[in-house]
Amino acid sequence: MLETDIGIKLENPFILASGILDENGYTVKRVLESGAGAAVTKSIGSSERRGFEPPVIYSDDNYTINAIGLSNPGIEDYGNEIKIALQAGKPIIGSIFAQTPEEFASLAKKMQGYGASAIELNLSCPHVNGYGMEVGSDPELVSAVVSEVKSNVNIPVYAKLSPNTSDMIEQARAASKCDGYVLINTIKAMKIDINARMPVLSNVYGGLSGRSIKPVGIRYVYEVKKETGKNIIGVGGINTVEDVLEYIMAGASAVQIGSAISSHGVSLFTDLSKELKKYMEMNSINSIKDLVGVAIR
Amino acid sequence: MLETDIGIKLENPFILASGILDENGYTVKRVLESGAGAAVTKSIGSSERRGFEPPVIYSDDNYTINAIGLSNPGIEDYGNEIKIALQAGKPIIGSIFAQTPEEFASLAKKMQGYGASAIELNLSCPHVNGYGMEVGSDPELVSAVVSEVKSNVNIPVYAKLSPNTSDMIEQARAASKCDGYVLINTIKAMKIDINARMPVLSNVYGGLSGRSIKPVGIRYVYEVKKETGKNIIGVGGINTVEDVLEYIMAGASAVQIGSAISSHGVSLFTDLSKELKKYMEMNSINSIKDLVGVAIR
Amino acid sequence: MKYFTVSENIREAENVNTLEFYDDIRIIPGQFIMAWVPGINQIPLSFSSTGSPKSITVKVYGDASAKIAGMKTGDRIFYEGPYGNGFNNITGKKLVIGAGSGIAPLVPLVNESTTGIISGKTASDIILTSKFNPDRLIIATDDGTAGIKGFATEAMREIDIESFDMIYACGPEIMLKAVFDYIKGRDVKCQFSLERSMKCGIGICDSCSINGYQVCHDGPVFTSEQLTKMDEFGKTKLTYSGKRVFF
Amino acid sequence: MKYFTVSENIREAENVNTLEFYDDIRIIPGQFIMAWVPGINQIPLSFSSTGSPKSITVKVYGDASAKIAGMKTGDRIFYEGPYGNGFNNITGKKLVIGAGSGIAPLVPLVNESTTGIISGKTASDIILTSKFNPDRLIIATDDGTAGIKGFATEAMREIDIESFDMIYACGPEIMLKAVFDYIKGRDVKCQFSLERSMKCGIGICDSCSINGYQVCHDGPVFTSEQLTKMDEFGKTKLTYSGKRVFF
Ligand SMILES: Cc1cc2nc3c(=O)[nH]c(=O)nc-3n(C[C@H](O)[C@H](O)[C@H](O)COP(=O)(O)OP(=O)(O)OC[C@H]3O[C@@H](n4cnc5c(N)ncnc54)[C@H](O)[C@@H]3O)c2cc1C
Ligand SMILES: Cc1cc2nc3c(=O)[nH]c(=O)nc-3n(C[C@H](O)[C@H](O)[C@H](O)COP(=O)(O)OP(=O)(O)OC[C@H]3O[C@@H](n4cnc5c(N)ncnc54)[C@H](O)[C@@H]3O)c2cc1C
Ligand SMILES: Cc1cc2nc3c(=O)[nH]c(=O)nc-3n(C[C@H](O)[C@H](O)[C@H](O)COP(=O)(O)O)c2cc1C
Ligand SMILES: Cc1cc2nc3c(=O)[nH]c(=O)nc-3n(C[C@H](O)[C@H](O)[C@H](O)COP(=O)(O)O)c2cc1C
Ligand code: FES
Ligand code: FES
Repeated sequence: MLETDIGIKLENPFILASGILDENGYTVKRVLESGAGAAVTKSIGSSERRGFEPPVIYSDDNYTINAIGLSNPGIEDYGNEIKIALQAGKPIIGSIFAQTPEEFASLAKKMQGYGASAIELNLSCPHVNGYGMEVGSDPELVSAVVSEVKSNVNIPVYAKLSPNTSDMIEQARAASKCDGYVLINTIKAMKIDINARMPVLSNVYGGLSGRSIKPVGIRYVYEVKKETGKNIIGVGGINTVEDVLEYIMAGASAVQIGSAISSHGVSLFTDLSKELKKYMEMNSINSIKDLVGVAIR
Repeated sequence: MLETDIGIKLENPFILASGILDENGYTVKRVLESGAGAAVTKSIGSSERRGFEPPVIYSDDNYTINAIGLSNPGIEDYGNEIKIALQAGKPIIGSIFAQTPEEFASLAKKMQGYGASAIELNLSCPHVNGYGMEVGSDPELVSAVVSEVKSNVNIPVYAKLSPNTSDMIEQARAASKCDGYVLINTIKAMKIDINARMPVLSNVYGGLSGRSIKPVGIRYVYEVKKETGKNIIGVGGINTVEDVLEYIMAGASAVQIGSAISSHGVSLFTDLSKELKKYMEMNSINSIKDLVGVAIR
Repeated sequence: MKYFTVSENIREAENVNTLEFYDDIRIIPGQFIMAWVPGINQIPLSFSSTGSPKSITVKVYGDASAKIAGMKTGDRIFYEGPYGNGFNNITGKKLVIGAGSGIAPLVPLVNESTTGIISGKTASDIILTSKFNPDRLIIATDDGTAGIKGFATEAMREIDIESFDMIYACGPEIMLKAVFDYIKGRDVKCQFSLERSMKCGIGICDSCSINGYQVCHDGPVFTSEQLTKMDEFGKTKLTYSGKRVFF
Repeated sequence: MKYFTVSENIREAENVNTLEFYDDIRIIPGQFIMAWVPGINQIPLSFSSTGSPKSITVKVYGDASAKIAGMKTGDRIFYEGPYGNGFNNITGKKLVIGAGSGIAPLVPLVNESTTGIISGKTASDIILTSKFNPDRLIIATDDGTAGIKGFATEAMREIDIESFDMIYACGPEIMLKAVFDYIKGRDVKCQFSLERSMKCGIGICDSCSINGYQVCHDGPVFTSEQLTKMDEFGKTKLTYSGKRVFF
């Protein structure tokens, strides 16, 4: 009863979000074996990137701010990690970042070759210059990236959009050739330590995630679902089954979970599956589909 | 030692934020008498507005989402409220909203006539169509509004900008003729009730404030201070003296407090003054000015 | 939002219903909830019972109250709260004075020895009489269709109000002002529960304020000493837009 | 961020310093902090004393460790944590084996009856010897400049390791792997504290992982049973970029 379909079939709607416990194939495998329905990889680029120096993360009870800096081993090396991760027998969604449509397409083809079930285009990392926010806020570029990737692979392509925008609908329209939207990436933010009198993150700015951003994520999922009707994968601040239901009722067909893993551990996936099942039984709901977008007016 | 100067002199840097306990002159008077250094009025328009039907507010421990809908008695009636509020003998900052430069200027002149010490231009309410976000995301309109208001009053004019943007610096540049920036207004967001399967707010969308938005507010204050060097009034999620210091070190010369009043009550102003004084004594700091922007790299 | 699940709907009068529910939330008499009727409105409602079952008693004025008044067993009353300070419930001799649906929040204060005054425009406005010792209940209606003819203050003349340890009053502000003026100069303590238009319930929107105090947060219960210092009491209030108007 | 205020800086050896501080935070031996050196880096450091005063003992490798090693009384060590599971400290007979600065987190486990093996490349790497009963301490150096010549496993041959109720080991993963291989097949329990490169400390960045487990969160202490199932142990790890490399 927890199955859902976002262009790929999932045994449950809980997906590991990009950038959290998904750089190492063994870790992805473990998360999938711990109950996630699918996993998105760390965003992978054309070549190796070390990322920023620590501190790359600051977090408190309600939020996490990160500026990892798109560290990744590069697409060539990443095939081996996916190979390990695929041993779990569940879908892997390959997240990629790049600067040009051609670079995106070449990464996507490699991901497909490695056995990824779908591609997630990271159009929205808020803290690395030249990627993410810059790409995401140029509608023509977004549109070209999606077209180019779509014509080079035959697996579903999701566009992960930036909440750091004055017009999400414009972004979504530009990406309309994709098979679904992933909403939302982190919100640009920062933390200053008043004793050190310094920004905590070595990169100064980072991306806000966790509980604090849920109301913003819900709003974007609702707004984009209402405007486009397309498949949406909701992400941002999910900790409890109530959060999951809120995203689904706002229009999400599946959800991703990131920051919450730090406090709840990887068992969160199984726990959420159990609780969602209980909720559906108690409310006589047969399929998640019957809940998708029910709150939209 | 708590005095600060943002074009107007304040006996302490704690200002009541617009929209919270400031529609009624008696309430503003009480807040000022309870220790606020100044108060911003509710945003006032040209004519009476009822605002949206309740629910207009949803809040939990970490945030508040509001869609009051710019309810206000209209500028003609508001003179009487300011008259009552001025009995506290402290500066009143008149917040105004409108659609055209001329309308803004006419409201500003009235506010000045009523005895306001400064004007705050609300260029950023995220949930009322035709105001706020629409005004704020049009740089030419912002620029025209600020010019027109500046040439019609001789008191300081602050521009309150929207965080619902992909480019805050562009907004700030457009408003560069103002005497200071107020950062930030609320972030567009929403809450769905999973039992009612409905958005909670009658307006569906609202503005997020409170603890959750502090990292975003800090980021904008830092970024705009660094880029422009102008006076900044920081607002968003302030609850403790640590939050205040974080805003000041990011570049704020004074701060506004809104949502926190709901949990702490109006005594929050006096408490913060005491604690800030203690901090300054312990760290041998004579003037808040010595802390403004110290974290900027 | 939280919700209560209605266990029973009891008809009190034409257009007045009591909704009962079981819930172990702790309520001080006089506290209220902001009851949300999805798609319609959110309105303040007090508790007419704070024990088990708990209850609210609602009079139909408009769409939101009508919807709640019509709820059936199993329906959910969505709400935020409880909000407000509530009454200081003393152990001595009490007089409660309620006008219209204003009698509802007073019921939890009533015991065998409590005297009640219930007033209303006309006979059908007089509700919850069964909660009182019949020997200690005075009814007053504007049109004389039940009890004595006249306002609540008319009924107060019938008894020695200085013999009470505490007077509790709830109803429209005009009525409260009349009670306030009546007891002025007399040696008696009084707690008034005010009704002003409320939007947020949490003390930030300023729509319910009286002389700078928020009825939702600092009230709804104020003592006579507090009200003495409030020159807005019974005189001016703000409308939904924030416009100051006279009562 | 939180911070400790240094009460004393004790020089242990060339390039090794112990920073003492008073703080009533509760620490399990083996737990660590992510110490932030503003403007430079943030690095994992364990506690070399968990009592009063508490302390960390730091060996200078690069800028961050150098800055901390040079701190003076009154300086602040900014940190997040404590993180990790820590050792299960038993009451029986213990053997602790530390290589280089890896001896630091083992010190809080040491008592009169504990046997210690301290190994290092050369004599100046051998630190914290004073914390041990001299009769129960074996020193080993790669170059033979102090104690016996050879690795820690060389020293292990000198004693009956099956006579211990628990062995605790900390040091570079290669050394731990050697200890692990040495005890394999012997009837002895062992807890290993691993060092992998760490960026977050809270189990989300995946930089410290070993076979899907996060050293910062599920570790740093793993038992021999757990490590038996980890084929990455002593073989492969990820670099800062996430690239898989062989040790
Ligand atoms: C702290 C507090 C506690 C309250 N507790 C209760 C309670 O326990 N039971 C209860 O029945 N009511 C109570 N009320 C009053 C109740 O909130 C209103 O009656 C309700 O808001 C009406 O909402 P509506 O949407 O149904 O009517 P609306 O559509 O808002 O109003 C319809 C018409 O009725 C008029 N009207 C509305 N309310 C009143 C009123 N109270 N008196 C006179 N005219 C009115 C309006 O002006 C309008 O003309 C309380 C109010 C407050 C402030
Ligand atoms: C859980 C845990 C606990 C730790 N506890 C302690 C402790 O209590 N005391 C302590 O001194 N260290 C401890 N370390 C190691 C310590 O974190 C590193 O030495 C430190 O990160 C070095 O940082 P740096 O910026 O000074 O040097 P860097 O600039 O990072 O390194 C400079 C050079 O030294 C090399 N290097 C760095 N660290 C090591 C190392 N540990 N072994 C071998 N070569 C290295 C680097 O590869 C580089 O070539 C611990 C590590 C972990 C994972
Ligand atoms: C440490 C960290 C690293 C992240 N790295 C990436 C990334 O590489 N690519 C990406 O698209 N999103 C990245 N994100 C964003 C998450 O995928 C997710 O959109 C965001 O954290 C909101 O979800 P959450 O609140 O559940 O964490 C990262 C988030 C965190 C906390
Ligand atoms: C109930 C409510 C009403 C508000 N009304 C206004 C308004 O009329 N004009 C305005 O500029 N900002 C308004 N705001 C925004 C606040 O002034 C402030 O920018 C925001 O709440 C962030 O500060 P906080 O986290 O301290 O509440 C309102 C906020 C709230 C919570
Ligand atoms: S109802 Fe909003 S302040 Fe009282
Ligand atoms: S250091 Fe980030 S997961 Fe361990």
